[in-house]
Order: sequence, then C-alpha cells, then structure tokens
Amino acid sequence: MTRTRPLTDLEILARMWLIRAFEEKVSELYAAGKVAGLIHLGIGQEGSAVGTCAALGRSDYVFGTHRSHAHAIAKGADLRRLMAEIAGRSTGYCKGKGGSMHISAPEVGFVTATGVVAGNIPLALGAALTSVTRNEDRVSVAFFGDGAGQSGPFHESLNMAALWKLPVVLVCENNGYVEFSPLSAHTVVERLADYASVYSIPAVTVDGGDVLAVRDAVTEAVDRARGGGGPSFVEVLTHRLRGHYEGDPARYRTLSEREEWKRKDPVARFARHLAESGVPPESLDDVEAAARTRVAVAAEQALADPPADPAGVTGDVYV
Amino acid sequence: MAARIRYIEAVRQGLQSSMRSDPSVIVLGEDVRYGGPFGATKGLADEFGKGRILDTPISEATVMGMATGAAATGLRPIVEIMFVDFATLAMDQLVNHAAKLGFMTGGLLRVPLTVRVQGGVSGRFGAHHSQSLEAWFLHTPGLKVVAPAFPGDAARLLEVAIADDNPVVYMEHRGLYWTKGEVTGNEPASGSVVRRRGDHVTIVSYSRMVHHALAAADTLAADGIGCEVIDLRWLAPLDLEPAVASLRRTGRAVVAHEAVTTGGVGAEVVARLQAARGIRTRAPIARVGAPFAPVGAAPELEDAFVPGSGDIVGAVRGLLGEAPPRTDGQKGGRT
Amino acid sequence: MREMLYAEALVESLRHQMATDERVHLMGLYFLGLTKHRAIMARLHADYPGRVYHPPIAEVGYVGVAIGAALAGLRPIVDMATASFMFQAFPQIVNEAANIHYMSGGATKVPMVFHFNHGIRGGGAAQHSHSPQAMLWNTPGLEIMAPSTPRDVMGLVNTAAASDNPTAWVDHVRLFDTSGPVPDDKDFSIPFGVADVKRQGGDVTVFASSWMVVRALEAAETLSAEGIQAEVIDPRTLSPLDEETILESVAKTGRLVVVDECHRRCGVAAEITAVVTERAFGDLVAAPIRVTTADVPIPFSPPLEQHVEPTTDKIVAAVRAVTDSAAG
Amino acid sequence: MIPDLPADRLTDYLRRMLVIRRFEEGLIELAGEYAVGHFHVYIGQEATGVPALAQLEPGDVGFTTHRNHGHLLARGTDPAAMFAEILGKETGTNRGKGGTLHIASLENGFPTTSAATGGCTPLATGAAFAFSRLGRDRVSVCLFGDGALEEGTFHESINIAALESLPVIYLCENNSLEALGQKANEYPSSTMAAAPLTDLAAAFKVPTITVDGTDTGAVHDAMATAVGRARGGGGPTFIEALTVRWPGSRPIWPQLLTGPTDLSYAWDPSAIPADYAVWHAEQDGLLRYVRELLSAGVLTPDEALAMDEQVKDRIERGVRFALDSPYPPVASALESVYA
Repeated sequence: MTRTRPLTDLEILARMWLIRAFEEKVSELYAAGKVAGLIHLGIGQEGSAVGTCAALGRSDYVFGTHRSHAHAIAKGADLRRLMAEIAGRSTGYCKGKGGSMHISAPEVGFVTATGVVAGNIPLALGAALTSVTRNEDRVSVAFFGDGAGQSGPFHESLNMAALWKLPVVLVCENNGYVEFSPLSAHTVVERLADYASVYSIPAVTVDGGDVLAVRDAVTEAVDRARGGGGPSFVEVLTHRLRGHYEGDPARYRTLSEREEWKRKDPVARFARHLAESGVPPESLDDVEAAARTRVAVAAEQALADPPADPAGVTGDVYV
Repeated sequence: MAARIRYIEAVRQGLQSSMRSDPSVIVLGEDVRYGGPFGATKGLADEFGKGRILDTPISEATVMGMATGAAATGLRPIVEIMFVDFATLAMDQLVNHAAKLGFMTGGLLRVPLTVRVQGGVSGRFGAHHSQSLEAWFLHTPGLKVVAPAFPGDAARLLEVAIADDNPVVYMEHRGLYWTKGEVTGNEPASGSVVRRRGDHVTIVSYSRMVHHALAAADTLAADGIGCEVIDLRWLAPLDLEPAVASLRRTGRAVVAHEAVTTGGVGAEVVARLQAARGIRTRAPIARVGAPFAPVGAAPELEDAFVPGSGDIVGAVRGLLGEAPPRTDGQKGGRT
Repeated sequence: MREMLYAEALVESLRHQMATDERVHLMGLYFLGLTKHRAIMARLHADYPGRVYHPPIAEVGYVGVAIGAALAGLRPIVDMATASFMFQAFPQIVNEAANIHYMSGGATKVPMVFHFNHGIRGGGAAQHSHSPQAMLWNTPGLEIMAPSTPRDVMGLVNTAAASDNPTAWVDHVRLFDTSGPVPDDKDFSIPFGVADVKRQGGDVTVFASSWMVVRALEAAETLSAEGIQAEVIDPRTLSPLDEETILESVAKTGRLVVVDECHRRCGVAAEITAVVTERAFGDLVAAPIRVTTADVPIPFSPPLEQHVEPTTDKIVAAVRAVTDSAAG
Repeated sequence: MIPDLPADRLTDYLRRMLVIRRFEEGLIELAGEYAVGHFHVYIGQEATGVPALAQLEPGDVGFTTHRNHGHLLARGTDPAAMFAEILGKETGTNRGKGGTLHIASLENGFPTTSAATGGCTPLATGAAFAFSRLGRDRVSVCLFGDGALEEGTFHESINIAALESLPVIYLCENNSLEALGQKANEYPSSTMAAAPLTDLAAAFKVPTITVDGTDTGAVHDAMATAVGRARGGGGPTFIEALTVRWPGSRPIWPQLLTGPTDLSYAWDPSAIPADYAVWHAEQDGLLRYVRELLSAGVLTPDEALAMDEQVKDRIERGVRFALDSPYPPVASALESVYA
C-alpha cells in the first residue's frame, strides 16, 4: 500500500472546513430545490470523519453509510463529482444512479455507502478478507451510527472480525440519536464499545469533538490491524447539528443540548486549538475561505453539468 | 468417452477446477472445511488450505455481505448457503447490496460473487428445507440465476458462474445430487438447450423438472405425441429463443417447474412467449408447478405437493384436447 | 360519505382498530413515512402510548417479536417503513409467519398485519424504492392487500385486522396526498378477493393496483379523448386474487394491459398475464402488454427514475399498441 | 444434585427423562426401517430439558429448534402423536404437515417449532412481549443451541427483551463439546469468538447463569430463579446449560452407538461397557440423576426399572399407533394455508 504523508494540522482543519462548507452548500441547495432525494447531513461530525481518515492511507478501504458525504471528502473524494452525484448529474461519481446515500469513490479508497443501517459492516469485513487473502497491507474501515448497534449484522460482524482476526476498524459514530429518538429508547446499552469486549476486540471511546484524539485512536487501531492484530472498535462520541435528514425539524432535541454541542463544534474547536498554539488567526480564516471557495466552484460546476442520461439507465446492471 | 459422475461430484469438480485456475477464488460456508453436508467441498480444504476454504459461523447475513465486500475489492468468492431457505436470512445483503452495488455506483464496482444454494423437494424435509425460491432471484435486477439439470452442466456452468463478473445465484437441486451423467467440458456456457426434439408440444423446464419432462416425453411418445424438451439452464438471463422457435413449429407449450406456480418463473416465461408469439398459439400455454401451499412434511403430502412427469403428461394431453384442459396449471388452493 | 385524504383514512382505520380491539398493538411508527402527514400518526401514538411500540433498528428482531406476539394473543400491526427493509426481516416473514399455520396442521394462527411503504417516491434510489408484492405473492400463506383510495384502505384495513392470517399491506407514499369519499360507518369493510372496477370501458382492460390505479385512470382519461374506452380493474388484494372480475372484463374487451410497479421479471404483471392467457385464451384478440418498472435497480437521478418507472404516458402508449394490434 | 422438591415430583422428572430417552432411541430404531427423513435427537440433554420445562405452568410457552423432541416431551406432549407426526401421519401433532422439524402442540405451550437456526429467538421474545402487554402472568422460554448465538436474530431479540423487561428466558443448551467441527474439548465452538457465551447476554445487561446441564438440581434452580424473575417483572434471564454432545449424534445422523441405555449402569458400574464408558459413567445426565435419586433414597433400582418398563411400553405403543395410523388425505396438502 502507498503510505501517505501524514496530514498537517492545517490540512486537517482544511478538510474539516471542506466538509462543513460542502454540507452547508448541500443544505442550501436542497432548501432551494436544486437537489432532491433523501439527504442526511453530518454537520457536527467532521471530527470523526477527518480524524479517522487522517489515520488512513489512500489505498485503505472505507465503507460509508447514508450519512457519508463527510467520509468521502475526508478520504479525498472529488468535490465536483460528489456534488454532481448528489444533484443527480451524469458527471457524478455514480452517473446519478446512486445519489446522496450511495456514494462511491473507489479511486481514493471510498468503496461504497449503504442506505441500510449496518449493511456496510459485513462489506467492510469482506474487503478486509480480500487484504488478508491477497496478503495486502490495506485496512478496512466501516463507519456506522449507534443505531447499527441493535442490528443483527453488527453483532454477527463483531464475531467474524474477531474470529478471523480481520484488519478492520469499526468506527461507531455515536451521536446519541437513532433517527429521531435517543439511543436510550432503543437499548439499555450506553456505550457500543462494550459489545466489542465480548469478542475480545480492543475498543476505545473517544471524544469526537477532538479531531486529533480521533486520529490517534484510529492510528493505534490501524497499526494493530496492519500488524496482524485483527479488528479494533473505536467509538466516537459525536453529535449531528442537523436533523436526521434534511427537512427533519428535530424537535426531539432540547435547545440547551444544541447550544452545548455548538460549543463543542469540532471545527471551531480545532481552529481555537490551533489559534491557541500560535497559528495566526488570518491563516485560519484563509483556510475556511479557501474551503468555501472550492466548494462554491465545485457546486457551480456540478450544477452546470448535464442531468443523468436516461439512455444509460439500463447500463451497469450487469457487466 | 467422458466419465459419468454424480451431480454432487460435478459440483465439487467445478469448484476445484475454478480454484485451481484462479487463486482469487475462495469458498465461504458452514462446515465447508469438512465437505459440507453433501460433500460438495470434500477435500478442497486439503488442497487449497484453510485460507481459501473458510468455515463460517451460522451468520448468513454477514457471510453474504462479507463475500460481497470481498468481491467488490478483488476476490471471487463463492458462498455456500446450506439450504436455499436460509438465503432468506441473507436477503438484504443479496438484494440490497450484492445485486445493486454495480448499478448504484454507475459501474465503479463489480461483484463477481457466486452464491451456491441447494433446494427443492427431496427427503421429507418440511417447509423450511424444501423450497424453490428462484423467482425471488429473477425478480432482483443485477442477479444472474442458473439452475443446471445434469452433471455436465453442473460442472461447466459453475465454472462459468464463478468466472462471471456479476453476482450469480447457482441453484442445485438436492434430489439431483446422486444422479449420474457425463461431464465433457464442452457444454455450452450460455443459453438454453434442446434436450429432445418433437413436433407436437414444446415443454420448457429447468433443474430437476427437465428429467420429469423427458420422462413425460417418453410416455407421450408411446402415444405418438412428440414433445420438444427445452432445458433453460440459465433463468437470468433468460434465453427463450429456442423455445420461441419450437413454439413456432408446435403451436403448443407447457412450462414446468417445481416452484410454486403463483408468481413463479413460469409466469414470466408464459408472458414472454405470449408476447413473442402474439396469441397465435393453438392453445394457451400451460403452467405446471407446485400448488399454492408450503411443503408438507408427510410423505403423502410432499408427494401431493411436488409436481412430476404425470402432471406434465396431463398438461400436454390437456393442450391436445385429449383431456379436460387444465386451465390454471394448479392443483387448487388460493391465488 | 365524507371526503378524506388517504393519509387520514389510513390513520382513522388504525385508530378504529385500536379503539375496538385492545389486542391490536402497533409496532413501528412510520406508517406515513417521512411525509408531511406523519403528524396525524403522531396523534394516534399520543393517544395510545402503551400500545404503540417504537422498535430499535432491528428488523428481523422486531418483526419476529410481532409474530411471536401474534402467536401469544396480540394482533400486532407491524410497520416496516420502507419496503426495502423487508429483506432484513425476510426469514421471519416468509419462513415463519407465512408457514406457521400450515406447518402446525391448522392449529396455530398468526393474526397480524405487516405494513410496507412501497414504490418509487422520488429520489429514493436503489435501496428505498422497492415494491415487495411480487416476492410476497410467491409466498403461500400471506394475504396481500394493495389499496389505492381512501375508501379502499379503510375497508381493507378493517378486513385485515379481523383476519386470522398474516396480511401484507403495501401502501404507496404518493397515495397519501390523494383524497376521496369514505363511508361514515367506521366498521365498513371490503372483503379480500373482490376486485373493484375503477372505471368502466369496453375497448381494453387495464389491470392496476396501488398507485398505478391513479396513473391508469389518468391514462384512461387521455385515451377517452381519443375514443378509446379503457376499463380499469383494481384487484385491491393480490392474495386472494379475484380472477373472475378480470376475466369478465377481458371477455368484454379482448385486450389487456397489465400495469404494475414491481420489476418486470417474475413480477405481478407476469402472473396476471399468465393467468389471463391461460384462462381467457379464446377471448384475447391481442397478446397482453405489461407496463412495469424496468429490470434495473431504481436509479437516483430524477430523469433516470422517470425513465424506468411505469408512467401515465407509458400506459397510454401500451393501450394504443394493444388496441392497434389486429385480431389474431 | 437433586432439586428441592417432593418425592413424587422428583420421580416425575425421572419419568419424563425416560420418556425422552426411550422416545429418541425408539425413533432411531424406527428410522432404520422407515424413511423418516433427517431428524435430531435430544439424548444427553434430558437433565436440562426436563427440570427446565416441567416446572412451567399451563399457559407458559416455549419456542424451540430442530432439536425439539425433548422439549415437547418434557412438557407432556403425547409421544404417540409425536411419532405419528414424524412419520407424517394424520394423527400427528400437526396432522403430518410439520414433521420432526416443526412439531407444534398448542395445549402443551409450543405454538410452533422453527427449524431455521435463530428463528425461535424473536418468536419467543414476541410471546413475552404479548404477555407483558396483555398483563398476563406468563413466561416465554426460548430454547436453542449455541449455534443460534451466531445469528443476528439473537442479538436483535435480546436487546428488545432487555429494553422492555420482557418475561422471557433464553435457555442456551451448549452441546458443542465434541460436536462436529469443534476444537477438541473446548467450549465454545470454533465459530464463536465470544467466551463464555453468557457474555453475549451480559452485554445487554441481562442477568446470566451458567449451569452444568447434566445436573438436574442445578438446572431446576437456575430455571426457578429465572422464572421467578420473569413473573416478578424483572425481565429476561440468559441461562447457559453445558452438556456433552451424545456420541450417537455425531456427526450428523443419529446412531445408537452407545446402545439403548441400560439403567443398571447407574447402580452397577461393572455393567458399563468399555466403549463410551466415560459417557455412561460421567456425561449422561439421566444416569447421573438416577444415581442421585438412589443415593438419596428416593427410589430403588427395582422401582426405577419398573418405571422404565412402563415408559418403554408407552413408547412401543406410541410407535405402533404411529405406524398403524393412516396418512393424511392427499387433498389436505392444500388445506390450512390460510386460517
């Protein structure tokens, strides 16, 4: 595998801003009726996506969920092709066939995303099996939310990953809400990492508001996987600042809770951290401005692209 | 003279030759290291090692998903589902993931996956171990489906399925496992084949029902009725050209399968044949299939359930006006 | 008679069941999906907090729990939200619920309802646009209802709730906004296996269920202006199927267009075509035409989605084609 | 150890165990002569099933698996009707429609048997859900082998049971020791990374108990604790009963390798044959229970033999009844698809 140079702090901030700017743009376009479909945004969860992917090489595999714009961007996906896909354009990653929930950017190791909760975890195990079988040095990551913890394939996968010592890192983005209800309405278990210990899978719970803490935790897990130590479980405590999907008023959340999480906003927090460690405020502002410009350009180009071509609709069902 | 071997041995040989020629082929399934319940993987662990013959937990959903993920990233996995009935546990991964990944990604990913399933009525196994569920797989765009009836096809089409870059459901009939036949290696890779020539009625079938169709043709030949028997082999893609050509000559057709008639493959074949031929057949195309009921465990009930050569003979005679026409191809029950 | 939205009629029928039979419990909350009407459903939840269960994302688990509860005395109405998630619960629906009564030799009953929101709803892509009825129809033991009007959903829900069989109820999200008359009598029920002639016509029979009824009626209006009178038959339940009403219509028209939102291969339209060609062979003057969703996963992008789904225009074109073909 | 029960209950437990043992032995013999299809026997697990299930009350339900005969018999299902069902006869529990894999007996609290691994877990949980919602003081018992824990259905079900404090008892009969494909002499199986298996339930904060499945008293007590918790609104319990796979059920097709059980092995060690001596002397819970009853003075060898004769006679009559019974009318194959 191609070891990639570790991201600098400013590059990490830049990725987070790219995601934030991208997601806000999607929200804006959705509100304006320029993109359609079922859109799930991960604003507030950038620390998890960027922290995790900062620990990975380009050739490592990532499997996403219905809420995976952030994961794809963190892994290095092309913004214009991504936006084009979400907007149903022929130039999108999947030629408009996948949309927001089924992103794929294999050239940067973002294999696929699923609209079925926990549906991607077995897939990630399979990619890890490929690495083992071919004696490749790649690690697979499956992102999933806390809602996946109540589903059968999640538990089946923990067993099989442990049994076969697969090089897979299970990254649980525990944002405390399963669709529209608090996790406590779905299970008596508060920390999904507890399940991992049943199978002797090393597990750690980290603060998703701290991007470097996520990166360090995942780095340890990735090193373990590359070293033949099998799977790891990283539970990232995080929060989505938007509703379950665009259009969800999210009335199930209290105002104080929202305010608290806004204070913990991983992007602003990391920017503060960099400012405190001596990075000049203007260069931090430049990072945000550059991200917003890139996103604006990508969105403009994507929306100017032609819509998906009906003539191609029967293609790609079979090779 | 080619060797005559059992169907199950042909399956084993198909697996073996594919694994020999392509190191990316792996097998996942319950107890496969020990040969599986019917011996399809016997000896393969010795030859190819535990790294390529993987014994899985009883976790059909995750095993199917893992194989899909492995297929999308460069392996050519074969999943053994011990009974097709248990494919229900893996349906989400099969239908929502394996079948759709290639399309959803606009062709960025490919899923060269083979799913071996074993099913059909044989041995009084009851309602959870006797089903024929191919219509579900046909109804899932993105899946290919193959159902060989003879050892030669069993070996050859398994190799073809494994080499295919699409997910293929490879359907084995438990009741055929101990039947013998020639394996030449020259069996055609695609399409349906004419197993017997005849001028009066076309019988379209697949899997074990082909044997019943041939037996029915023998019976009817004694009365001077010539049946053309077509073995579809591949259900998806479905090659009806030989059937259409035959129907053009005979003007009459029976579609026979072991699965429940309602919503079955027969309906699709009838709809296509009617559309292809207009309605210029001499009689309606008859369906022979299982009645609208689960499989009863009792021998008498199982026998009453499973369609056989007698049902095909009856349907053919019905088309020829020698008996009251069977209007709905069913033995009763609600639809 | 009252005029009501489909969504309102749906919830009123559920409310009526909750009010009249305390064994009725709801499991799963997304009967109205994520549509704007879901607030009506929320009011029902608020009124019966102890009898509405919001399950974890554990489809095979909670659907199986509902089946087990039916075996032990409840009459659960379990909602799977998007029909595509049926596949996770498949072993419990098709191996357990559908078979238990038969396997027990008739002793054990499974009185329950599975609710699915099916079909293409705009941007759902491959995993949120499924129409499950064809696969379910291949499963003996399940009753299948697919209402198309406020009146029908109310009458069929009453029948399903009273049935001792497991019933699959497929609803189309696009129907929720439609409105129509419903009887004042809340006990009004529509027996299973009785088709409804939604429009009379003598030139061609158009079979359609669920949302496709709406499109078929639109198509019939267009065709009427051209002088083609289509008879639109809505089976209302697929299992049991009212074959006689379809056959009577075909006997009159000699021509059949089968409209259905399932994929074509082994779909509902294939079965209807086969039944009619088998049983009404002499009546048909042209081969039936199927108008279905193409055999591809549902694409996300709107123009692609419209290209694969059975639209009003495609129905119109199919009717023209079948009426243009000469008598055989 | 012996359960703390009156003598008549103790001997009743033994009678039920013998019914199971002789039933399964009879079935294996029958299978030699008649095509009964694939079946699974409960030999070696009687000391789990009987104390666990015979203490249930009418109205309590059980949901079991392919290895179900012992569970049904433990609750008093008629062996004759079960033989008839296994032979596919009209007089069978399910009128021939279920066969060995799907035996149902509503009056004995078994609405259905699912032969799909893990199929029973949500069903049992669901019955408990109904009891809880209907305010009925009933418990639901989920009976399964260790393999069912590999299926996602188990985890989805027990999560709901824990969340809702449902009156359900998950009784895992871990007979994986020496079963096909196992690591030699090791629990759990080679296809499960979790050890001990009780951790799987504990992860959902469900109380767990591990018992020796050949110890009638220990199983009885564990189950009594669990039933008490369930009836008291305390929610689910997970019990793992450890048994040894009977040599005759290895690898897949049952064979009477150990011969029909001779009760005298319990009081006359010299009678134990050299083959499978460890099985008879240490691993067979039924013989162990007989030994315990003898040493406690609850029963004499003669009384045990007399009881055994009665049971054998009942089983023989059951076999005859089943063989003499007619097959169901063919037309019934299409009936009862719908209620």
